[in-house]
Amino acid sequence: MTKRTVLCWCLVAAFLLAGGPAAVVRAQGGATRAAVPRDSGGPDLAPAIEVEAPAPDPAGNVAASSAVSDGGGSSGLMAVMGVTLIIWLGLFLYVFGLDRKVRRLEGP
Amino acid sequence: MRRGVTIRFEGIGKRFGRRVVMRGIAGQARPGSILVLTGPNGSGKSTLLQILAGLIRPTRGEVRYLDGDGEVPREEWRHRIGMAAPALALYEELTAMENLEFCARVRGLEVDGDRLRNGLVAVGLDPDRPTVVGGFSTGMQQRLKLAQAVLHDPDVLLLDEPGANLDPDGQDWLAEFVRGMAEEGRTVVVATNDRDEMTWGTDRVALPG
Amino acid sequence: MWRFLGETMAVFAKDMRCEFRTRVAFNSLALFAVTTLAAVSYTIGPYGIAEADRPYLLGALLWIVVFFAAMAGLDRSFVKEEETHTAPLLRLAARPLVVWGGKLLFNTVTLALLMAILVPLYVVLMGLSVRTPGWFILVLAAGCLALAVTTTIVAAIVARAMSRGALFAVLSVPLLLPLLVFLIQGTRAAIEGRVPDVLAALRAVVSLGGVMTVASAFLFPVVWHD
Amino acid sequence: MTRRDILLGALFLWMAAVIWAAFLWAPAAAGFLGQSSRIVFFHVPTAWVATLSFLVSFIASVQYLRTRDPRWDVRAHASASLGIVFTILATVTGSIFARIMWGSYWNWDPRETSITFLLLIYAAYFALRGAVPDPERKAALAAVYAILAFVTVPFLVFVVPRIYWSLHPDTIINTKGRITMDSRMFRVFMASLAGFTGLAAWLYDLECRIEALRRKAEEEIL
Repeated sequence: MTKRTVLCWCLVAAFLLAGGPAAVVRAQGGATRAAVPRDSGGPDLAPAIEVEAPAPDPAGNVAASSAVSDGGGSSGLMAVMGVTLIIWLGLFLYVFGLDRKVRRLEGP
Repeated sequence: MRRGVTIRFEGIGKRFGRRVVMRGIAGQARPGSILVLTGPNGSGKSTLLQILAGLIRPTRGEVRYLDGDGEVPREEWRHRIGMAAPALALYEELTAMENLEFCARVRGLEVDGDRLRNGLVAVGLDPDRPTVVGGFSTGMQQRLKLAQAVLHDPDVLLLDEPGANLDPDGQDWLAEFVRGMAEEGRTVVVATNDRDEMTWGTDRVALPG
Repeated sequence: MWRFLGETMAVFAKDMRCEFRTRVAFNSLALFAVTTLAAVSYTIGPYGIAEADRPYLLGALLWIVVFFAAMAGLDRSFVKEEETHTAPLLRLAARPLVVWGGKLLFNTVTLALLMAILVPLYVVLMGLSVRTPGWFILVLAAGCLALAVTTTIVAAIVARAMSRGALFAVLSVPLLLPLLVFLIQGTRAAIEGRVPDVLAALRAVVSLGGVMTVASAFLFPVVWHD
Repeated sequence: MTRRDILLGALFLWMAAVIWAAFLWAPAAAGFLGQSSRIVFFHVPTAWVATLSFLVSFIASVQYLRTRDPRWDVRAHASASLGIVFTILATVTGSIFARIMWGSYWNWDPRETSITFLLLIYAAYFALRGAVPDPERKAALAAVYAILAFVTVPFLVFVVPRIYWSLHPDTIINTKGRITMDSRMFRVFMASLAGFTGLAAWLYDLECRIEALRRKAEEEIL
């Protein structure tokens, strides 16, 4: 590492620290105020549900999920899981074959 | 007293994509002598010359510049090398004087009008000619390239086909000029296919086709 | 230091002189800018946008026009050196940082000249009224510098590759997009007269531009010599 | 049976278990339509691996410029191509989620925008590699571009999405620094993260070796 390299890294870090996070915080405050009344067409496309972070209460969580899976049916979930598992198996076998081939080509 | 530079190169190989231009080329150029690079078209003479100048990085091998104190660091090569080659064009929008002036300024030399004019006169060009280089004949451009190459009094002179496009008188003048450069203790490398120019040098590297 | 500046100015002066004798870069930049401006002004005009959307959309459109013009001409400085085979000469004669400095200066001045013509035209044609003109100009100036820094290093990379014209846009767009987002935010805030938001955007631009400057000054010798 | 084979077998079983748990063991989160929240076990790890490969590619590029060892170029290349694959996977999974939750596959949500930029950067990286025939120059220019692109990534990933109002659910490391996830979900999520990282490491190793073999075959011409 030369002196010049160190200087460059320090300058990059300084610029990142000087502008980056500070701008984030400011812009966040400013933007929610300015952009919500007219954002890029989000709410028009979004369905009626409110988007929010998953509920913090785990009990409520489980309750809600069981309610949902009653409606959706767990056989559907099984099918999706089966497909995913088959894809994973195929992928694994393919890459494993590749792995073997590479090892053979590399020789001892 | 001039400190001569010895150029040593070993195992030079160059590949562009999948095309192999040369492999395993070695040789040495000594101060006060002329090294001639020969070989058929497409054997990589020009490429080798550019590798020696540090303009192209070789795929294999190494070029080293040695003077009295040992190895010359790469950043200083530019002060030591003067080069004239078809691959090194001049600015067509500028006149001969403006071209030389730019080269002098960018090298951080003191810009001295008389010195630049003398440089042009020495290669047989008229310093007051207002034409831009784009309007020059190829022979005149060749002369200007030589003037540019020796502008900063380099220790190493690298020439690619220096006599091409020169008239017979010009070629005689060139032979004299290059020999003079070598006698003053410079290291001269010439890449050529011209029979006369091949006789200039005592050292020779022949590139296989 | 003074020698460095002198040599940089030599490269810059040479570029300017060559450019004034052929005007390839200037003309293509100006034509592109004027054509897009004419298209925008013809299709949208001063009253084509609802009052509430004006600051945002007009700011975005302005930067899009500038961006397209920059894509059309700012790669010339390096590409021309390679195309006319003068680059090896420069490589032998000059220090890499001097070349970078000279070209950066040239690109900055070209872009500044372009914006000096384009922005007043845009303001008049689109009927744009700016609440805080001082901040507006400051955002434009910062944007000009940051755009020039980014395009200079990308032009240097592109000049060393094949199919340069297309590659220049392909390589520039991902590097320039975050910058453009901040610039559009800043311009909008300046038009609406919200100074704290202008400051926030300016900080982001300066930060990104500064990182780019340091990185490209550091990396340029690699690009130039390989 | 080498040690490598055993490790790979473990990876296979681990991921199979993760898939089972993701669909049947972990509960679906509230506030999401139907079972759509389960995509988090696949979407976020792919995005994480894409970011990780970007980081690896950056480090390898810096190392290449420092040492000029072609092996570092191979690593930069391998991790970038891995990155593009996982970025595409993250985009696809995210897009499916967007269709279910927000009614359209694509609506230029800030997150979608920033991942598009990420894709553009990778695409540009490979376009550049394709446009330079000389191998040394290719390696050096690509390394420079990877570094330049990387310095803009913090702005892309952290600043741009936060300037706009977003539909995207809170990211895992959100601004409040709190993890809002059910504990079972969280366990499956972390296991999936580990599994994907292992898978990526395997693919990365393989890609490096394939690339090295390819170059060795080319070298033999010289």
